[in-house]
Amino acid sequence: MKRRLSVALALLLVFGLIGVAQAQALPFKIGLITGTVSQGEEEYQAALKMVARYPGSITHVTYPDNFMNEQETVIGQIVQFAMDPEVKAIVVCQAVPGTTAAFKTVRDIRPDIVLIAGVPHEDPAVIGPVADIAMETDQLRRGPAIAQLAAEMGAKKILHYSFPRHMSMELLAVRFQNMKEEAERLGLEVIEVTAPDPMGDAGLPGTQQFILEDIPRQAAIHGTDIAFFGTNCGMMEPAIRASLEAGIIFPEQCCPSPFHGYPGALGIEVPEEYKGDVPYILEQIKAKVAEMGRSGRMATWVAPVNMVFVEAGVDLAIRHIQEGLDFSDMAAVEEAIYEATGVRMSLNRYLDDSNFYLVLAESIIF
Amino acid sequence: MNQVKRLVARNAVPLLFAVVCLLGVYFAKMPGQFLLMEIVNRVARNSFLVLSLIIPVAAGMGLNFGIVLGALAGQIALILATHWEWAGTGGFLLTALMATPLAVLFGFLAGTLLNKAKGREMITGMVMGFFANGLYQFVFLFLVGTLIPFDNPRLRISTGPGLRNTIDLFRLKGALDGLWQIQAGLFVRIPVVTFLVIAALAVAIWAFFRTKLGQEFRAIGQDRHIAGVAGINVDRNRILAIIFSTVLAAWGQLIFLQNIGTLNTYNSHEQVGTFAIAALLIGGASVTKATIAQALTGTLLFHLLFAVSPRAGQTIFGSAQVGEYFRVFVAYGIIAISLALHAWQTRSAAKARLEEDASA
Amino acid sequence: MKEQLLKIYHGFGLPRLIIAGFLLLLIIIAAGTDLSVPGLLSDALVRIGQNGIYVLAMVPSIQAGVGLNFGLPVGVICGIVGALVAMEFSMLGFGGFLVAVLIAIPLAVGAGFLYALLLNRVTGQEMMVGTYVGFSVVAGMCIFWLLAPFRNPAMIWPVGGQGLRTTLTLADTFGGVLNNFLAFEIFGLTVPTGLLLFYGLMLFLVWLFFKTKAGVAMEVVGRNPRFAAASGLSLNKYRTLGIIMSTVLAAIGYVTYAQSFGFVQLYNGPLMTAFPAVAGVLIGGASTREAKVRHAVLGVVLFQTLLTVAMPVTNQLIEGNISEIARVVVSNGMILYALTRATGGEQA
Amino acid sequence: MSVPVLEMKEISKSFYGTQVLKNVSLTVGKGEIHCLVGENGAGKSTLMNILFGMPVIINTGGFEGSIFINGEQMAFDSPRAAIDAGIGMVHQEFMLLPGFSVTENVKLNREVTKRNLFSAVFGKKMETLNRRQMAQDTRSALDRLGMSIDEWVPVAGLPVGYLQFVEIAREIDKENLQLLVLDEPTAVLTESEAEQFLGVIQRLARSGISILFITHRLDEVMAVADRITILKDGELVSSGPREDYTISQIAELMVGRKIDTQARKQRSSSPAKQEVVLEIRDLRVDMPGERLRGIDLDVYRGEILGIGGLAGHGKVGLANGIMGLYPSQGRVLYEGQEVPLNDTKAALRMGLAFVSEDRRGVGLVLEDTIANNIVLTSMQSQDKFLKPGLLKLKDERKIREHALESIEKFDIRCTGPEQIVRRLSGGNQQKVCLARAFTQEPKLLFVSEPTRGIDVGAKSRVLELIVQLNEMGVTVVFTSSELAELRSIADRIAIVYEGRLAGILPPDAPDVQYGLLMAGKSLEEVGAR
Repeated sequence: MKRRLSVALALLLVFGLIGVAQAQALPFKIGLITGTVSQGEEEYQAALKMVARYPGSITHVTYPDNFMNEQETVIGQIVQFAMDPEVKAIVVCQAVPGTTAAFKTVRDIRPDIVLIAGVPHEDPAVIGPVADIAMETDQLRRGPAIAQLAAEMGAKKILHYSFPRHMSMELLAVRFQNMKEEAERLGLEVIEVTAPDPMGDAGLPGTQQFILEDIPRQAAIHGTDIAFFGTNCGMMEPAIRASLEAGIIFPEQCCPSPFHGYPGALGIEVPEEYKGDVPYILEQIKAKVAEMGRSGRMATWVAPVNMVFVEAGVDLAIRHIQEGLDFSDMAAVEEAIYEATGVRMSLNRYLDDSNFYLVLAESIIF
Repeated sequence: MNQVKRLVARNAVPLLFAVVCLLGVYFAKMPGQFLLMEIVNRVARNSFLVLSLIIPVAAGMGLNFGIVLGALAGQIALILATHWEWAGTGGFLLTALMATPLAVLFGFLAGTLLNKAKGREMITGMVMGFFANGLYQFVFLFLVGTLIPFDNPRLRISTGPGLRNTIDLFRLKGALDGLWQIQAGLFVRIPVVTFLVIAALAVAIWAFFRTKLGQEFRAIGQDRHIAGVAGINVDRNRILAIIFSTVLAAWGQLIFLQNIGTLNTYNSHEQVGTFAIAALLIGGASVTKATIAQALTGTLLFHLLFAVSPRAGQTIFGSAQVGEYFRVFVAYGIIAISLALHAWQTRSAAKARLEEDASA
Repeated sequence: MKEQLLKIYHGFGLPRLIIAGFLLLLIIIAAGTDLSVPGLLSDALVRIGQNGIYVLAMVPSIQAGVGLNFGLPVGVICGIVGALVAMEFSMLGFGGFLVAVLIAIPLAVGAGFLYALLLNRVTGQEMMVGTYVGFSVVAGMCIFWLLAPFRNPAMIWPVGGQGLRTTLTLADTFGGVLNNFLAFEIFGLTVPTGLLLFYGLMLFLVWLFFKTKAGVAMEVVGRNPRFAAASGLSLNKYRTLGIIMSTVLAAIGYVTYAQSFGFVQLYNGPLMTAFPAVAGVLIGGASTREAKVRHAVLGVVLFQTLLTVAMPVTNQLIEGNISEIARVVVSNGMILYALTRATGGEQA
Repeated sequence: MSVPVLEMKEISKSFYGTQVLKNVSLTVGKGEIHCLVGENGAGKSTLMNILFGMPVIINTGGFEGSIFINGEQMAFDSPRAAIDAGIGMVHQEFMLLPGFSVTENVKLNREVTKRNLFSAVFGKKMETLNRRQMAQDTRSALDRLGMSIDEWVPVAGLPVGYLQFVEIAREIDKENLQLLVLDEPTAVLTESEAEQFLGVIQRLARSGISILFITHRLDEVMAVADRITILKDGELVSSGPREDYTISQIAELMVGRKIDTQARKQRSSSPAKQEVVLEIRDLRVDMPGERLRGIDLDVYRGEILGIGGLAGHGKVGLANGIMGLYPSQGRVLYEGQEVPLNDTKAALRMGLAFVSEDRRGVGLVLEDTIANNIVLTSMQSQDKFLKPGLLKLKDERKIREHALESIEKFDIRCTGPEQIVRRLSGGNQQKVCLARAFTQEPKLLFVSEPTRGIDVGAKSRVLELIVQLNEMGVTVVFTSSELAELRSIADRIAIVYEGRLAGILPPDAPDVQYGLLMAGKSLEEVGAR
């Protein structure tokens, strides 16, 4: 475990260094669309970083917070990039519903534009063929990986929190399936818990309140050697808080990152000089977890994966255009991601012949 | 001069909106081609849905939150159409045909329910939406693949029962739009047939209100009790109004989705109600009065604002997300102010009429 | 005896009896599973105290004739600002809670006054306008959260170093101060005494208000504006007062909610606050024209208990994901059934 | 005699165990004007609802007895069925859609249509309206009534009197109309309108349409009825040709005690003639439809001053203006002190009180209890019924006591002070209004149209109450459309014509003088003192 942490920290130093790489202009433009900070700070800040790194060459816009209901605005925002003849690539992270439709339209009017999707919400079989390259955390391997990590951290049972709308997502459903199989092999019991859908009648507060109430309830029934895993971003802060308080195990978030949920749930203080400093954040989380006497019970990935997708997405596009990087060459893409972000991600294809890549990174246990 | 003034006063809401839109167009500095393309697309997609709201408003049932049910009917038909691999315009028409009896059934159920909750239609409509959504999920997440034999790997989740969350409608994409398109400039393609269909609906609604049944709807809309005393079957007509609206919404959703080309199995219907209603209100309609012209202007203005506001916000503030928040702030703020203006204007019109009476 | 029962029945209303019966059934089922019934009820008590003041905020606006206050987020945002100020200066425990409330109240009075200026111009369309004002204000405040001059490093974004985070924990400041105050356990049931007392205090204040001259005047304005005018009452004055009260209650309600929930949520957090409050008061038997304190209490108890109990019980009963669907279908079906039986409380 | 158009036999009906009609039978012959009279609550409306197949009857378990139309037994299960059988009804509350034009209202649900492509497939309901034919039919119906209004004008802006005629036009436009039911049609009409109206129904009767006429105005009954049926407490008291009755007999049969509405009420004291308590100078009130265009008037201490005049000439505007309910200008002095205009609160504080002509709209909070209605105004404007202390809590005990006292004093028939006012009859509602004004302990009371739409018994009682109040030292300004009523209790009667004072007459002045004043002649022309 110790070894793992030090490797991770070493990696992150590199990550931090590359983060301040020198600014340079490009001979073409890239359209970049992310959510606002209220959807997730990581993508937005990563995008700002890209804008600073390639001044004047990145057109950054955001999709609406209410993207589910304003799909037409999502489509409009993406398609508008194609109106600028200088734009040669479009990077979407997260690829919320509407991306496929937008990509199809762009293909129609500007076949020369490179289309890159990070974290697609739509079915991989639908968006996969439309995008030049798509990236997502490796849901297929994460299933077993989470089960293994949970076992390693001492869990006897895994609680899987989700709701029907999420379980209709192919990748999430398969991830759960794989998790169950691996857990069975390891002798762990998987308990499927259904939470209220945050898009439903109770709203996000209803879901969060349920998590806050249900974790102590489950701990009372099953004891504290149980691991929490939830599929919805909104669950993370209450889940981290409640897991810490109840003393149960928390192997990783839905979108693994030190920035996801931890700072908010723990009230991590980030002074001006440490902003965006991953090692500092990791240290602070570790200290806070230790302070609560829960060392070894909480974990996440060493790198903020959604930030990686944004930065890698932009760099992959540049390399493809300037150096003719072949998106279907998995090894080359893996290397390119490493060079762009300093994070070693292990890649996998979703289907044998597709450019739909699934990535996995190291975990860090606090 | 006076007439101009009155015309302005009567259309204050759309006019205010138009002014804001023009400012937006100025700040957004969008390529004209793109703007035109967005507007053509959005108006073609949405007009039919917005028009489907008019009949229940005239029948005094307010804004029909139940058009979500119509959208569901359309989607169910689309799912089946995709499964059976119907394609092209013929497939589209067949899909519309299949959606109709479903929408009639849903509309009948919704109308019956709303008749039992007179005066509480709004909250009942909302809860009804949640309820219907639950049933829809039940059918397509659990029954499909278990009780309902269904084995299509493109549509089903690989690990168990239930449909995938995105369905590619490539066989039906553009089934209506693509029939006859006029190329205007580099990117803009005007889907003539879609606009003809919308125009036909507008004419049909106009003609409908000149029929016996249309007159009955209008009478009920003014006063249920009086209409009932005149021998009009209020409850039956209210159900009919909802059925009409539901069927139109089902077709409207089909037109919308054949343009978009992908179906979000569990979400596409949710966006239907709110935006159609907002568009209608912006056109100058109220809960008790809505015309075809208002529906069409409203659709145009609403979508113009939503098309230009993201970039306009960004240009003004220089930050993507501040721009985005500002956009939402302005868009909804304008809707609120428009409604306020509308209410204020109805009041002052009433006052002006009284004054005329008094001085006459 | 029989007549008295009948009277209680009419006061309570059939819809509420149906929902209460359904709840009872759920609790009986829960007793047969691994779930701890007292535990469930404890959670329900917390939720009732947590949401009660929101639902109560509907009463003055309805009674003043403005209808359901869909502009609840206006008040909620004032509550958030109050909580943020207390957090910025790291004020702990009761002090923090009080400071948050004391800052929120004057803000809510101001915001409520402005909101009333708008609503008084749109008599008859208040609910529709309120909804959109809520949307708009929430978006406008998002800009404020991004640019607000808060400097506490526990509150600002960890990466960008500027602007407030979406979720802020109250664990280190005043989270749970009311819930834990004098809390005790009886037969496994944890009673959040402080929270319930505070909620009770708010109920009492509102109830008391409607016994005063001003309260009576507000009711008259709501019930018959023309009569009120003929009795020399200023309509706009009492409508404004009703809206301000509703906004202030929403602000206090938010601080109470946040200390119990343990987090402050910014950005789109306040957006959906109105729906559960509206559903609560309507389920309690109020209409858009008349709402009593008892409707608010009954509504929040039934609605929140249903939300609390239904999910875990169905989770126990049914394997897998179908439980959420079962819950949605059954509990919304119940509410729908209740709404279509217009007897009892709805009349008169 | 031929087969009667309508025969209702032994009709009984109860609502939730309360019997409201007992074995009532009624026969209406062809071309006959049949007057149905009775106090409020006597069962007239229920009887008509049964005849008209209203849902309220069907939903509460139907009724007993049988109905024959032209000798044929009928069972009406909906208004539609009644309409098809040739029955038309003009309701007390107007059944007109304000947003529709006159033609659309007249032709409501009987539109003339023509076939089109869709109607061939989807049936008759989809046929297009034949607007030209509809307008023609309406025109001829309006012409039969002597109405000149445009057939496409929207109903919303029309004066009340016209609405009544539009209703009748709608009924006579029905080709198969045999029986027209009129439910208190004259209650809202001015005297001249009512006169015109009576003329019209007589004309209709001569053309062969039978008329069933419900009214409170007994002089109208005597003027037009062929036969009279009197109901009391759900039972038939008497029925026969008009010649068999006198007004006082009918009234006696209705209320079961002898009253004389025309006789002057006994007054124990006479007012001090010369002391002016209220001085009105050049008062202009902008009340829509009842504008005052500058009036000068003095009110003497302790008198009952009647204000009369035709509808629309501004008599109602006087009280509304002084009490600040409508924008007004001019000068009003009360006991030498200026009454601030457009300030209701100030007027109330000075000791003025007002019983509005719009009982249900302005006079009462219908959804509130009797007790609250009685005390609300005093509580708000005079801080009465409040407990001492900063909070100004209302004093429930005092309120209840006072309400009980008022209920007894004003003879309000109710189940108790907690009863909701909406459930009271019109007369009792009016008594609540008076009780409220009385609670304010006013020195000067404006009463407008207190007897409109209430039954004879209650009417007389209300007038008595006003006299009683006056005798306790309250100066009363009493506005009414019914001259007889004014003459029965007022000391002087001021007639308003076109927003100005036409003249003041004593109550015993000859009818002809009143008639001339109301028609715009001056006092000199009238030849009065």
